[in-house]
Amino acid sequence: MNGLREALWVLLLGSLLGLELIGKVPPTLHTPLMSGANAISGITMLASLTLIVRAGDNPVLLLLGAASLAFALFNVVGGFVVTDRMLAMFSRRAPAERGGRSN
Amino acid sequence: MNGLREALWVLLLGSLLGLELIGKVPPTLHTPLMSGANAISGITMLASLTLIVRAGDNPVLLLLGAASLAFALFNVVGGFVVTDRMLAMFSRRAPAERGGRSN
Amino acid sequence: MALSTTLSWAIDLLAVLLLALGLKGLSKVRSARSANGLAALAMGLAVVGLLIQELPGPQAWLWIAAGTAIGGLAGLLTAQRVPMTAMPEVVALFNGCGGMASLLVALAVALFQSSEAGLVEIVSIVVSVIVGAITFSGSLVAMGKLQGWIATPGWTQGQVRHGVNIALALVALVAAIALPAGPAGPALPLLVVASTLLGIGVTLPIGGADMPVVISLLNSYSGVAAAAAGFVVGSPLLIVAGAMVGAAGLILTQVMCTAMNRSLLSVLFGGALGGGGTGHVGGGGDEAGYSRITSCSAEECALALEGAERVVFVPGYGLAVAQAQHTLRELAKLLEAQGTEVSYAIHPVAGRMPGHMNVLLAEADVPYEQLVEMDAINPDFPRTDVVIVLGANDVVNPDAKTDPSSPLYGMPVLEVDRSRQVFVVKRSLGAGYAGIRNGLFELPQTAMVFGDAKAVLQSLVTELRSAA
Amino acid sequence: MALSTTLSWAIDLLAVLLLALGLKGLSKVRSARSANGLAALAMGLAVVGLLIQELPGPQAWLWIAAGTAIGGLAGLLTAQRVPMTAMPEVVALFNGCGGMASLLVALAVALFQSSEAGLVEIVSIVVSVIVGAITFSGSLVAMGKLQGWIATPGWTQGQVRHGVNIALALVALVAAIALPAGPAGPALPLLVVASTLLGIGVTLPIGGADMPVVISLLNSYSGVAAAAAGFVVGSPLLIVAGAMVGAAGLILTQVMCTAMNRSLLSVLFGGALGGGGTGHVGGGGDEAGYSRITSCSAEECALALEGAERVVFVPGYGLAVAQAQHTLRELAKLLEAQGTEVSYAIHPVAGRMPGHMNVLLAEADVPYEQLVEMDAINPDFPRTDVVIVLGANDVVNPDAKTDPSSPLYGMPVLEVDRSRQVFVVKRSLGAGYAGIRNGLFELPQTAMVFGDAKAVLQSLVTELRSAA
Ligand SMILES: NC(=O)c1ccc[n+]([C@@H]2O[C@H](COP(=O)([O-])OP(=O)(O)OC[C@H]3O[C@@H](n4cnc5c(N)ncnc54)[C@H](OP(=O)(O)O)[C@@H]3O)[C@@H](O)[C@H]2O)c1
Ligand SMILES: NC(=O)c1ccc[n+]([C@@H]2O[C@H](COP(=O)([O-])OP(=O)(O)OC[C@H]3O[C@@H](n4cnc5c(N)ncnc54)[C@H](OP(=O)(O)O)[C@@H]3O)[C@@H](O)[C@H]2O)c1
Repeated sequence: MNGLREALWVLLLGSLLGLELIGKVPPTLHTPLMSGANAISGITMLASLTLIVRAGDNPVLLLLGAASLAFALFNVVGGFVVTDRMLAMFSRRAPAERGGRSN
Repeated sequence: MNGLREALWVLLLGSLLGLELIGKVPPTLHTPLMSGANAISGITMLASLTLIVRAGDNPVLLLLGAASLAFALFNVVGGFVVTDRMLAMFSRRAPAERGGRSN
Repeated sequence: MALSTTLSWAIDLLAVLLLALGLKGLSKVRSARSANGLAALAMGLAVVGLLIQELPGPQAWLWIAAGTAIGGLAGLLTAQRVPMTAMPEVVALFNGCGGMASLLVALAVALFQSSEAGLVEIVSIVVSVIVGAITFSGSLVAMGKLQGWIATPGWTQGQVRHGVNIALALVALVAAIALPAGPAGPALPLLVVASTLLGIGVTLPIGGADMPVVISLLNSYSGVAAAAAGFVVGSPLLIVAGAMVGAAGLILTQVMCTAMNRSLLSVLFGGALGGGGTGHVGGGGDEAGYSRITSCSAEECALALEGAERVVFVPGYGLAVAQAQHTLRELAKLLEAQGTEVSYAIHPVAGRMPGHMNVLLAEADVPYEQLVEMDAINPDFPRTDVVIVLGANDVVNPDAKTDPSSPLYGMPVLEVDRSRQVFVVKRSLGAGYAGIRNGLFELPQTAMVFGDAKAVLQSLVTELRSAA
Repeated sequence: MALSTTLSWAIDLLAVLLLALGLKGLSKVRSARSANGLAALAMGLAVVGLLIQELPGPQAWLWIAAGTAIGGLAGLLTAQRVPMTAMPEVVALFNGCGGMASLLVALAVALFQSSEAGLVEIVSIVVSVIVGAITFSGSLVAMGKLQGWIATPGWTQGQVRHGVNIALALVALVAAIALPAGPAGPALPLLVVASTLLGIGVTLPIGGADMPVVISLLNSYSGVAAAAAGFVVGSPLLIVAGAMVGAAGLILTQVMCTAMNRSLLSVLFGGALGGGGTGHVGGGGDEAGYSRITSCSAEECALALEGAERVVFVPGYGLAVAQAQHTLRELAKLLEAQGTEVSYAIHPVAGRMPGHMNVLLAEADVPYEQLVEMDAINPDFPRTDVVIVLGANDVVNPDAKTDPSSPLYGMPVLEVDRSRQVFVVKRSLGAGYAGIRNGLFELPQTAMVFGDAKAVLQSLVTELRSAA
């Protein structure tokens, strides 16, 4: 029961923090923010890792764990890379503005 | 050790939340906000109450607990009332604006 | 051991701090890119913290390596190969896989440990399975609709779908209640199937162009699923991060709805908007109902451009479909060379995803300072000589301002009708996403230039070149 | 029992939610007042949750009642009786008492339980004692300085004070390290005394007018002390609430510093600004150094007012000292009756605390819409006929814009020098808080009206009455 109490505290505070963190977002950033947040939600890979480590010799558990790890990492790696690609497009011209037009 | 880990989680998240909650504050509200936050910091009265309840028959503990409770409540009650008084001054004219000048 | 515990836990705290900073930074233009890196770093830290704490054996390392290699490589390749215009689809795909990961973890735990599980554990497993499955199937449907693979079946537009979805939800509920009886029974498969179908049933009726909102909502769900998985394996870090993403996703969904002038409820339960179900071809409205249409050739348009001092391009969904951004940039350079002032009017919901036009034009190296947001450019239209609307429709529809019966009424639009001359480049008189007619086409200062956006732009370039 | 645990803990979660909403709401004008109520409700809830959980016996109830009655009543009476102009002082007093409460709890726990205490407990006790004592003594000094009871001793302005404070901090550190050896030894009293002296030593050198910032910082400390007390008694709610207030207080302190164009470091370590040490009388600058001063009588000023179509009053610290707000309101009403447009220019740091002028004028029922913030009114000065500066000085000093060597350089000021005619009402040519001369007084369009603000306003009222 004690562990649960603390876990629920953490849940409440995490949610409140999430609500506060995102304020006004310019439309340009809607998609990158969505994609970045999506990459973060792949944090569930921690659960997959825990599962694998604690699986012992059970092959089904190991397989399920590895599969879920693959799915989660697909989400994480793909999410961050794609977000970076999007954001790179916006920021590319920032240095060019100083040094004169790049084209 | 486990209790401490959770307590530190709570500390971190609470601090982050506090940092996020206060964004731009109009100068008019600096003093009321300070005073309101000050009233909330009197929450330490919970510690005083716990102390009294767990003091058993120890008169020193009871006395210290009651004294700290009095100090904390002085902070809480005074803080909220004084904040309300300040804020009442700002909002007093809000209804008057609709119904015509009050004077 | 105590040292590694303390260390891994300090790493966890740091990871959450960085994740929070990352999410916050992602919502500001300046910091977005580095914030993305910060969040990625935080995820790496979290993994290191976990490995220090749990110390996997050799066999575990093997499976970890396998999972990492497959998932990571696939993610990397997908992310690098996908064309920019297919962004929302990929995000949906990634998101669905995140949901799948939570689902698999919960399944594994349910299969092997639920005999000694307490109420808390059961509830976390059930939540993880349901939300994970909905996220997975819903995201895949969203992706299919955006790609145009999946159409909107007629029956899903009626009231019957609500009945179907409620029935599915009830089945899932019953299965969830029956779950503690024993993991071997039919309860667990039933739960998975019902939740998966529910994800499909809820997403299928929604129009393709509302999909970005739905994806954002499903993204919030996958955060919830992660938090539930955190309860299942008892990881505070997972709970915090999942809760944070879940809550942030909810806010973002709300923000996106507001930007598109829709309410979340109407997106979720209102069905596909207008006729543009698949979001690829403007459906309803047809070519009927227009009188007084002036159309002109690319040559005439080029003539007007030659004489103009100030030109504004209004890019829309059609420009993206035609992949005409590079040709547009070429035309703009020619105009700039002749001394014309060129800018691009960016409507917040032009295209089919937020920021669509920014991404598109950025790809063609359009200078950032020439992209002007709606509110900034609207006052400038009266002193603009020529406006060229390129495959945009709804975002320049003046009825949104004047006609209370229009479905767009109330949405702010680009007020191109206040400029001296407007050319609308599109293939036909077909409607846009909202499936309605556009009063702009009939105005005296408007001329239609029919054709594919890229083809028309190409002939404009040719004309201007030969004139110079 | 299990039920009461669950209940009290659900109440705790709710209380934190409400506290967060309260803090958030307090930073917006619309919601501030109800947010204050919400926070108060949350505190009440937290107490109920605790009592349900701990179930005090009859003796405990007795002591609780005694503490509540004394503290609550004293707080209520103080809060209701104190004049609005003494607000910062009372807040400092309340804040100090909050620190004292944390200090007492930690002392009690240290005295009776530290034999079996672990490292965590010791650390929390030490933090609670140190921060609590600093908050207490610092706040009382702040209050004393604001009231003018305590002057700034000369030696505190030199470098020697840093030595003293560092020595005190070292003593406290040594005492903290020695504490686990046994609560009966001299470590605990030493810790308390050193921390208390440190609080005094840090606050004493700071000028009276920087006190609001210091109080805000000490307020943040009292949050930290509460969080530490939460560790001592093991209450997550207390930890969260304390951490929240501590962090929010830090941000607020920063915001206040920015508004006053000072850095936190220079407030803390820079000593009293200029000569206005006690913040009650403009010290330095004296009457020397002015040439070309025009002074005039109240009658002449009244004549100018009669002919004006647009009048702006600039209230400052002197108006608060003279308690002339009601007379000012009377004058404004007379002007409005004759058809003059009246407004009040509110500089963000006019007076001695943020929002000072708003509070002051609100007390005299000045309509809210006549109070105009600096940024909004500055463009309007060129079309203003008469500006009357009432006991303000630094906030209308044009040197802040033009003279890079001025201590005020860079602070935005009210640009009254751009209006047609300026009357400055003050008692002498004495300087304001920053202790520097004011170029405004020498401008050709400026005329000084020497005298107490209330007296001058009173004669203006008399003049206007007799003229009407
Ligand atoms: N941005 C977002 O996040 C988002 C998300 C969901 C929904 N939406 C909605 O999508 C709409 C966006 O407005 P919009 O003005 O950009 O687009 P639109 O109103 O959908 O109009 C696009 C137009 O492009 C034309 N077109 C299609 N292919 C073309 C081609 N190859 N060459 C030239 N023209 C072509 C079509 O006309 P023809 O068929 O005659 O060529 C169509 O009328 C809004 O209603 C918005 O609410 C936006
Ligand atoms: N608002 C805040 O939060 C805050 C906090 C800390 C510091 N400060 C600082 O305080 C200053 C505020 O500027 P300010 O223009 O309001 O005030 P100020 O610059 O301090 O000037 C006040 C003036 O009022 C005059 N005065 C005093 N008593 C008077 C009376 N009874 N009747 C008429 N005049 C009287 C004084 O001149 P005589 O002696 O000649 O009469 C003095 O020059 C700024 O420098 C600001 O940075 C503000």
